[in-house]
Amino acid sequence: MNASNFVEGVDFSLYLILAISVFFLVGITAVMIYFLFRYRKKNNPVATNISHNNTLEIVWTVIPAILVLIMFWYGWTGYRPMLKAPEDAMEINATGQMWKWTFEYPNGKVSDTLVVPIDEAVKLNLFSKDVLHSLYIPAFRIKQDVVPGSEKMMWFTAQKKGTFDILCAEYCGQLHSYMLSTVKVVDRAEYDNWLAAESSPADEHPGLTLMKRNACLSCHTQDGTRLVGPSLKGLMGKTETVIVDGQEKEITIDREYLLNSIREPNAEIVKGFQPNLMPKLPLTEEELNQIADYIETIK
Amino acid sequence: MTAATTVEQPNFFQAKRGLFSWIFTLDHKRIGLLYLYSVGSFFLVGLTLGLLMRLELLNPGKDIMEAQTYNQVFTLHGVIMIFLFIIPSIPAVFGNFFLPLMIGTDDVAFPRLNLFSWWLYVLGALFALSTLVFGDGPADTGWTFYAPYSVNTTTNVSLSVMAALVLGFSSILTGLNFIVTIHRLRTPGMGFNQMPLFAWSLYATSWIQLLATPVIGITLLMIFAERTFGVGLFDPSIGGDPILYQHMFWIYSHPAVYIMALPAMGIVSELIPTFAQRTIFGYKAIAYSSMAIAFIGYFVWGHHMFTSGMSGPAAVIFSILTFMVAIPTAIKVFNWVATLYKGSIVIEIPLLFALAFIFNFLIGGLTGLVLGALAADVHVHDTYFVVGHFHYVMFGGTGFAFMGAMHYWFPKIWGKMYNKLWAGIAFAFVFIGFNVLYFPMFILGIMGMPRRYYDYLPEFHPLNMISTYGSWILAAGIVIMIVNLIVSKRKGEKAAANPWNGITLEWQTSSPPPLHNFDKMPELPEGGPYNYPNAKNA
Amino acid sequence: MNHTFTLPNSGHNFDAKASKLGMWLFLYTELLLFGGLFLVYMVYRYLNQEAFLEASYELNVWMGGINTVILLTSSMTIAMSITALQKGDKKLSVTLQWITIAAALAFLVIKYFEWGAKFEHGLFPGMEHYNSLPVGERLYYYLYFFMTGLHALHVIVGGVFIMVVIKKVENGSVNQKRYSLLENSGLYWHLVDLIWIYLFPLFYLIH
Amino acid sequence: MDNTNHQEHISSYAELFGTWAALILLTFLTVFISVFGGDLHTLTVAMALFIASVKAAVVGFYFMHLKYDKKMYRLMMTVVLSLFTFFLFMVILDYLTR
Ligand code: HEA
Ligand code: HEA
Ligand code: HEC
Ligand code: CUA
Ligand SMILES: [Cu+2]
Repeated sequence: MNASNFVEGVDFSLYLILAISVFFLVGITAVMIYFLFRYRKKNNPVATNISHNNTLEIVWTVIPAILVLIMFWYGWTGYRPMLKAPEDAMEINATGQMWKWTFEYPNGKVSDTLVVPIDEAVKLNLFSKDVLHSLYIPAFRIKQDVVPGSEKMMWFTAQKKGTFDILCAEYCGQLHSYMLSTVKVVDRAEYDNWLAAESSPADEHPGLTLMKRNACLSCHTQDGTRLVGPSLKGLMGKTETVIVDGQEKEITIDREYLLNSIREPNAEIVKGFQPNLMPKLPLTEEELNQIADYIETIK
Repeated sequence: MTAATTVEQPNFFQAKRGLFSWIFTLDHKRIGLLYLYSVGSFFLVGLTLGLLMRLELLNPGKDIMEAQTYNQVFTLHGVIMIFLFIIPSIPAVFGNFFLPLMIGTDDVAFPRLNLFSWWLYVLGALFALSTLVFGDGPADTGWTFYAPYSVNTTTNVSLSVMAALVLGFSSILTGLNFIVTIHRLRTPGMGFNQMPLFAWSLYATSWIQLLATPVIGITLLMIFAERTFGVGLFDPSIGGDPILYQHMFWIYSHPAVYIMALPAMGIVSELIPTFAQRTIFGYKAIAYSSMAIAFIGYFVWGHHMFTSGMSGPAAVIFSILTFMVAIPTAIKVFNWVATLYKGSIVIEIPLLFALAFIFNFLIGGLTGLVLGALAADVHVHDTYFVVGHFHYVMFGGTGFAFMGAMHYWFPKIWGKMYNKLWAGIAFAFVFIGFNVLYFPMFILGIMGMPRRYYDYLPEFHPLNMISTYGSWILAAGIVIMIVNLIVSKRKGEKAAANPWNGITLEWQTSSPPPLHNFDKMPELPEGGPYNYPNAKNA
Repeated sequence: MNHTFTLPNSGHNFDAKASKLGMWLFLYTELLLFGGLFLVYMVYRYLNQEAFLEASYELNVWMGGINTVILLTSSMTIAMSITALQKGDKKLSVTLQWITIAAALAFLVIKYFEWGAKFEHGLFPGMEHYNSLPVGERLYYYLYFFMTGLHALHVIVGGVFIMVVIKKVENGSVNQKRYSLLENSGLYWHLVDLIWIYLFPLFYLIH
Repeated sequence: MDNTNHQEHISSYAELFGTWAALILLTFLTVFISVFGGDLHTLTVAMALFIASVKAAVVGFYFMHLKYDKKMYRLMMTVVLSLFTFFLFMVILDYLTR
């Protein structure tokens, strides 16, 4: 069984064209090499001027023309079904933002990985929070750019159980190659269980949940390693240099500073890091405080 | 100087001396060489960056540079290769040097404008280089500068797009100059259908340069404005549409790939009849197919956007038209091969490059067909399959034609012959290294490895290793070739005026040519531009 | 140098037909340069029809109309100055060229007042009022400033070009027998006019 | 080559003036239609563009001499304009059918 309903159409057009290509490549190369030796100066001291041959010209115009029309046709028939999702497809919102995918299910459940039931049409509504991304599932042979400011969609029916890679295929900045996730194909019962399960375990700090949901952790680590953003380890009470309106300033990190740097990321830039990178997120005061509470606990 | 040379005209090297006699020269041959040196230097820089990228990709994870550096390196690599190397390469170097010679005149129509184009090229190059030293360094957007990332990033995108803009104008002016030259300055008796095929290919190319380049000019200006004013036309927050940027970008950049390919095809159309010592097969088919490629090439840009959410009808039209471009290209290939038939073939290095061009370009072109098919493109778009495709057509095609032309016209330009043994060794290394380097990329692409990836999943490791090894073989070949050419230029044997028994007009003058190209009226061959008198007539 | 032989088809000869062809080719690139902007305009107008209509009320049809008349007139005077030179009337030719330049200035002055008014209303991209407008209207104003700005730049270039030609006509290097440069400046000037012919209805006459 | 301009056709002052008059007339017409033409919606856009194109053709043929120049110039202009029209057509097609 193929991994998705599109594998057949895509692979057929791909391998059909490759086969025709190999035929022409081998054929032409062989003829070329044969002529090269057969008509070497040694074997054929006097050349013949043959200026043209209209029959041949027509033959090698018409045959490729027919072949490319065939190629076009299978390309199109493999592609056409991708354009429109079936009416009854279940819908999931997929959001791309710098270096993280987020999937939101109709019941409100939010997840970093995509979990879908087997043999059911799934439609992903695609949104971007910042720049272009492209959601690519090689095993399913599908790819769709995610464009800020407009809603795109893609759909598929998974036909094989298992876990497959999700990659970002449109260049989106520094950590483009780390914008990975997975899609897990399970049967309906398992899917229902998973969907019903509480999204954040009770023992997880609500601040951490919020941070996961807002992709903070794709730029900030909790263990001191540096990504594009400074690590959040031991932030409270640390002294560091920030740049405000082009001026360097020594500060000691306190709660007020923490809240401000999430509210207005560009107001004070930590020295050595890029401005304009960290998104300004629509968080409520309560959520902000929960996040700050959690950051204070990262020692 | 011996007594014999005093009756001869001084050649164009001897006519004047000193730095200023070069950088302010109005002589098309010197301007061609100025381009050769500047384009060649950037080619080396671009190649070195390519080599560094391959080193980084040798193993997963970090090898020699950070992710951000890698992004800047592939952008710079792309920008240099496209705007500073391949677009000016054949037209500006060999077109400038040989177009007037081949149509039997002493210069291009507007010599001053020609010099100005070169200066614009230098200015553009300086802009591109200055991104290295200012602010956050070179752009990290990819050579496509897609909005909105190119508007948000803090790296030097503004300078880079200005560089591309200035280089674009340089390219426009070269094209303009060539069109007028071809219309007005052909030697008496040479109609369009007696022109060498290289001139035809330049004519087709020039029209693309002229009509497509302004579109990218204005597009990049919009990006520049958007970065400068902080708001702009592609910004989704004011209702702008990033997809529109892509349309505008590719309206230029697809035709641009034929700016790269057509002159290379022109070179091949010269090399094959010369070394087969017989007339080209299907002169008119080859000449007019250049125009057809140039024309249809304007209408296919959408094939770069099949996954951007383009509408079904638009995708269908773009896909069909994309396939249509393949037909005139196929016609050319078949006519080249037919030209070998019943020739009297002398196997020399330039011919090997021409045949390698056909082989590589076939692979590149045929994989282009895969990309043009809608369903297949959805899977391999923005993967290493595309990277493989365009290196095969650009490096394997145009790059090889460039190197072939370099060897073919080497004796004409410098009056010396290159060392044939070393040239052969270099060719072998380059050809093998090239294929080892790029062939694995097709497989990687089909497996699903996206391009512009600093790091990759473990299953892609073995093929990436092979690819990197290939880049070392290729590098060795390039180094041997460059050393051989430089040494031969200094110490090579003196070459005859017409070492290949060529028939086009540039072979009728001395090597190197005199300042005014011809000391007597050049004579057109009887019965067609490639009608070799020694060959039987069929 | 003992150089005796010259080709009849030399690139260093004066060739009136070559310079005219060259000028036309240049005009094509200019057309496509603006063409790119017209393309953007088309798409955004299609996506924001109401907003473009709304925003266009801010423009003054009369000012635009007067400017159209001015440009058309200047196009006529530059064309007439070629006729004058062809007939050998150097003085008339120069006078007509000065009139063209005067028209260019008048056009720019009116443009200046128009732009000035928009500035005062805070409609320039990035200004506070601009930022508070609905999205489509912002696109409209952005395009308005971009396109008329680029056009105004061409008016200036064209004016300078004609000024150079005046000098050359006066010192005789452009004359009844060799007037390519004047002809080319005329072609350029007509192009400036051509573009305005489209800008005017697209920005001022939306209804 | 061609060391002087020998032009076969010199436009007369009267012809140029007549051209100007026609252009001015068309300008008034287009303003009139848009300001007083009432609610014609897309029709006004089409009218305005049609009139603009007529004006452009008049400028091209008479002021820019296309009418009297070699056929080549008209041919080139046609190619350039059709190319540009195709650009517009394909882009708007993508948006119209999305
Ligand atoms: C020299 C440059 C050059 C040339 C000549 C071509 C030639 C072609 N290209 Fe390529 N292309 C690029 C440079 C070039 N390309 C670049 C740089 C990119 C990537 C840009 C980026 O994203 O960064 C790209 C990307 C690209 C894409 C987008 C891929 C993607 O991003 O998803 C597509 C899709 O259709 C494509 C198609 C083609 C086709 C059909 C041809 C055709 O013209 C090829 C025609 C040739 C042949 C077909 C071979 C000869 C024919 C025969 C021997 C006869 C037998 C043939 C038949 C049966 C028909 N190219
Ligand atoms: C003509 C065009 C051209 C050429 C010739 C090349 C040549 C090479 N390119 Fe190319 N490449 C592009 C055009 C080109 N490239 C473009 C347009 C892109 C897209 C960029 C983007 O995505 O925006 C790209 C992207 C690209 C990628 C994909 C990056 C990514 O998506 O992550 C890779 C990866 O391997 C690569 C590798 C190489 C290599 C190894 C070479 C090799 O050929 C290099 C081999 C090296 C040598 C032959 C060096 C020998 C010389 C020396 C050692 C010099 C000695 C020094 C002195 C004498 C001073 N290139
Ligand atoms: C796209 C990358 C990115 C994302 C996503 C991101 N940040 Fe940041 N963040 C940065 C960068 C870069 C900096 C340093 C520059 C600056 O100060 O703005 C930073 C700085 C900070 C600081 C100040 C750290 C210090 O050392 O002073 C805090 C606190 C912070 N971010 C919290 C968050 C929170 C909470 C979230 C999620 C809601 C988040 N970030 C999401 C990139 C990001
Ligand atoms: Cu997201 Cu690449
Ligand atoms: Cu293309």
